Amino acid sequence: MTFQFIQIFTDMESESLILFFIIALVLVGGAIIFSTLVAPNSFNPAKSEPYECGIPTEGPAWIQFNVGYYLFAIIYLIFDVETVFLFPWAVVMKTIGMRAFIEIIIFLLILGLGLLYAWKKGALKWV
Amino acid sequence: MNSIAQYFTDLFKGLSTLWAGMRVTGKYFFSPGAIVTQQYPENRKTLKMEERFKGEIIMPHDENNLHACTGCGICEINCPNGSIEILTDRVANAEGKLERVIDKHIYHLSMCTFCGLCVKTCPSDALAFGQEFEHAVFDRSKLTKVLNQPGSKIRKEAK
Amino acid sequence: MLTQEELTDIVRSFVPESVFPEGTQLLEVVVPAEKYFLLIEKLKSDQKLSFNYLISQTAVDFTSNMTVVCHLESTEFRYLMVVKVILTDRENPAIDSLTALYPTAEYFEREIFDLFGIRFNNHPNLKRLFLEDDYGYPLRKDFRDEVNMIER
Amino acid sequence: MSSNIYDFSTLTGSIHTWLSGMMSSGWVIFTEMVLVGLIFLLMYALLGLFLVYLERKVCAIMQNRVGPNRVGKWGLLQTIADLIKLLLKELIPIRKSDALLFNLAPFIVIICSFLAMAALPYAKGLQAIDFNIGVFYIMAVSSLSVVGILLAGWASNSKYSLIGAMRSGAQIVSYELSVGLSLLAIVVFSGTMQLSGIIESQANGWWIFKGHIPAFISFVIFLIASTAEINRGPFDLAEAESELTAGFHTEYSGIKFAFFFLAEYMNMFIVAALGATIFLGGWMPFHVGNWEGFNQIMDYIPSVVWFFTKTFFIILIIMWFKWTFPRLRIDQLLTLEWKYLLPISLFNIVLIAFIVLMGWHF
Amino acid sequence: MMSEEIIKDVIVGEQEDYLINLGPQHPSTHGVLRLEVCLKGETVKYLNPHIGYIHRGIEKMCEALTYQQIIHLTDRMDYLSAHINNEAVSMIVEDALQVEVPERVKYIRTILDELNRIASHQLWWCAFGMDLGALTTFFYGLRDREHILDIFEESFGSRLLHSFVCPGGLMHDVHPNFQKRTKEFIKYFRTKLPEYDQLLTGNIIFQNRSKGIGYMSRETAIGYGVTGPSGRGSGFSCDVRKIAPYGAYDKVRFNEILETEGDVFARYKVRMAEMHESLSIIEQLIDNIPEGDFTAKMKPIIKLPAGEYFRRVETARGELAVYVVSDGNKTPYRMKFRTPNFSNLFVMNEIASGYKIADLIAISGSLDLVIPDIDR
Repeated sequence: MTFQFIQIFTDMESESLILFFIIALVLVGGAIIFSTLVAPNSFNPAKSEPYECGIPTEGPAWIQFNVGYYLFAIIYLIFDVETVFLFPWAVVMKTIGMRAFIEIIIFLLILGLGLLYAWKKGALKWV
Repeated sequence: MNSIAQYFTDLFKGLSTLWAGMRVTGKYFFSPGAIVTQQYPENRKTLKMEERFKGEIIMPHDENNLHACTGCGICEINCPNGSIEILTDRVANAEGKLERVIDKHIYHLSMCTFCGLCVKTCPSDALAFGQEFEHAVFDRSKLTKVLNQPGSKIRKEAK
Repeated sequence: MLTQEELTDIVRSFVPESVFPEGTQLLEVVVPAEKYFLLIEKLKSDQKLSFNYLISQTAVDFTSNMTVVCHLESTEFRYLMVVKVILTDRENPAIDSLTALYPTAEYFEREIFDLFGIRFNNHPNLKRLFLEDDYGYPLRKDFRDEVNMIER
Repeated sequence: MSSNIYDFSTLTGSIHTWLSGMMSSGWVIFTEMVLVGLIFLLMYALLGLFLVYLERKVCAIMQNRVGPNRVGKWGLLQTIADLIKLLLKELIPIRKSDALLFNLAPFIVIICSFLAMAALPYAKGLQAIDFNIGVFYIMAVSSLSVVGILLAGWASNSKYSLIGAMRSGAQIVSYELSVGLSLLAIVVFSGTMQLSGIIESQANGWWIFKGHIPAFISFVIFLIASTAEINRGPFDLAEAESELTAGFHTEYSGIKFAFFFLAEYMNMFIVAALGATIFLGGWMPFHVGNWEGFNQIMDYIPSVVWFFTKTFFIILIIMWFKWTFPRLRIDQLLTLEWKYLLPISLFNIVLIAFIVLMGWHF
Repeated sequence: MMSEEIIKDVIVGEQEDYLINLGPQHPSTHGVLRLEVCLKGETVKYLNPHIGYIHRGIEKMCEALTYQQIIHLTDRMDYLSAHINNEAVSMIVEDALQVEVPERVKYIRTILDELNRIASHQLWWCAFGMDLGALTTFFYGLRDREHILDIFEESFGSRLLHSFVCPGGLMHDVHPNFQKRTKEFIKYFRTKLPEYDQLLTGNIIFQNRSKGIGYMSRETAIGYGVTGPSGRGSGFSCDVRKIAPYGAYDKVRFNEILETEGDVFARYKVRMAEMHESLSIIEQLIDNIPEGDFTAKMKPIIKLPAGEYFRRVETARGELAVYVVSDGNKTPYRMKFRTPNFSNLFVMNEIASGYKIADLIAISGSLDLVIPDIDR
């Protein structure tokens, strides 16, 4: 059963994404071009300074930033890949039944142990 | 085991406190009668300022265009910001004696902080607070006002 | 509770040169500049007094001299005391800093430096607090600002 | 399916045949593309403007205020006036900013939300693209918008922006897991990732009712996690007004800022629509088991009304969150995800798999 | 939920400092205060307050004004406790001239002090909620504050800066409706205070944001001279109303609120409890206002006898001490205001370093700073 808005796209759906890509480009690009045409434009060196509460900035903004985010990114990477594996399983869970259930329990157990390990190791703590 | 129980009690306690907050905002969402906003320019007709409201300083004049200011200058001395200037004249009165009358009682609204010292110290109660509060103007010089009306005279009290 | 007399006696035992002016609202003691830090240190550390709270520290320009005034309180016994130091050198007044005893003194002293120009020895960060570096010392009586001051 | 009175596919089908009769097939494709493009453009803009207006009104009433009421009746034109103002504002170039990335960022956030919109089923027969991996697709494209935010923060060469961007990176990346797992719960129930299939499977009751408590838990987790993923309060750390002034879009001005603003609201619409589709049956009317009469009456309400009612219900809940709660701190935000939402949703999946295995759901 | 120990790692390493300015144009600094913050990641390494953006030289201006005129300047220091500031200067003049003000004046002044304190704490509450991102608190706080301001407007004609107290008494008598409206307000506000607790105090996110954050020990509080609710949150008993009662505070029963945790939440709790306490003080006084004059007999030109005078009052933010040196003229020779916020601000570096940048906002909010009071 299909509910395609455009009948022609029934068998080439991913190509029609280009259309939406183009619409978005046109929307943003058009608005920005329109805005540059109609909006006032005046130069003032103070205006183009990066905002820092009215004080000239000290030092560069682009420095090596201490990221507590880094560890999370790695853990995320692991878990996200695992989640991707879960999706195909989820679709066929109903049809396969018991075997899929046992397999996923083992899978999630390992995943959970991994999370527990990371938790106990203090990787989930913000540094 | 204990820590797991703790984990879940924390979770549910936390959720219940969140729900308590949402109940407050939710209650107001469904009671639009609680809205307190006043529609300012529309309610100008009904907007009544308090009787003592310090909007600006005025010099009350009666129906004969008479005021009570003797031009003594006490308000000028007492003003902490120098927002009052009095220009006086000497005019001969009926008996031929020179008498001091005010020429202009100049009031700089832009400098006034509404401390009320001029009104309080005025010996002849010539000054008062007015309720007008819409003072926005485009030109700062318009905030300098002359309080005595043109052609006004001092009220002679029956002594 | 110690009486006024007992307090003066204790202070005198710390710094014999201290002077107690008559007829003041609070107990007042005037000490020489070189004994100032010593006295306050003792006032703070003495078990019977423990003046551990510096309410305010300021200065007054008496044209002939500069006086630094400290209001101290003991949070335990609720004694109040005023310690004064008279600095006769108006050109280059200097005095010890209390920052080591009271952290809050760091900023009171910066304010005094800013507005009176009194220097504090051993101050960790003696910079102007409110005003620009080339501004005068506005709370001195001889300060003149032709542009912004209106004489009345 | 008892009734087809509001099936949009008959309408689109007749347009297609009408156009085919008039011109060659190449021109038909072109005309249809232009039509669809215009409709989506219009819908995007109108929805965005309306959502901004709605947010203002909702928060105003919650705060005992009137909200916008000057421009137009009840302030309805307020957001349009704002749009015009933003269009006429100067676009300020920031010194030393990375000009290419700086200008690219608004494109990315808008494109992401547009691509996600393409796959949403708005009503019966009203869906531009019906992927067979629809859930997965929407998750994928909507999480791409973090790239736009990171670029915006990095390219601005402003310290506030950089911190905001870094925060949003950690945040969106983390909460994506929970969103995925909570959606997975319903995929397990319905056995398909195609959005139309999921809606079809709710013809006799929505999953939030059919799926017992685990489905409800999934729904709650979905609400929390998707609120976090679209950077809205109480998870608006990326723009944390009181800490980072405006976070990643501090340096953007005029229409470029407007696009970030618009994308934020459209992302809210997208997650709300996704939540409505997955948990609340999308455009499917409210049906109760085999009460034929009741179901018939419900069918008379157009499917598009059902869809938007449910979507705006979820949007209201998300707004309610924002206008009630204080903001979380970054470490608390990640603690919430990794120590509460993720373990619970992992456990929830097992529970749901067990229920499905036993056939306990309706 | 989410309870986690504070990570207090101030690592002074070789890395480049990430200097960031909060203020003077920043949504959370409540005025033109500039905090120069050094960050390591999201953690504050140290911070450096810069002030003076609205320094008006009030102390210098006082040297040219008479004592009646000074009153209106004190309004503009801590504008949220304007009335209490006025009272400090009035009392120092009354002390010096040894004028006994009528009982009625004392009662009314005390009631107004407490109303002003409630209004100030309400504004603090809503601004504090907003600092933490709960935007709705702002409007609820302001909605209830409006009731107090209406009472003020009816009696004094102005809402915020009401130079109502003058040396010797009051400018004029309070409005006849004053008692009635104040009692109405107490009744109204008693119903609204539980809402504050539901919305913010009990909220788990709020508690996690504030508990254990910005710890200030009692010694730190005394050393830095942190007074008022901020100091009392650390167990520093510094309520001038108790230590040296003025006005009618010796006639009412009230508790000095002390908390010992010393964190943001303790300071929050002190202020919330003080609102309750202020309501009860007003309740004890409002029905017992004695009849009488609203001012003592004062000469039109006030000249303080030569000497030095010192007076402390408890404003909504802490201890305001006024120190006057008079040379016998009608203007003071030197006037010093020891303002509470001045000392409260500079403890920031001590208590905020080591916490996150989001905590810094919470800490500065919990100190309840009013910047004009610092700059003077």
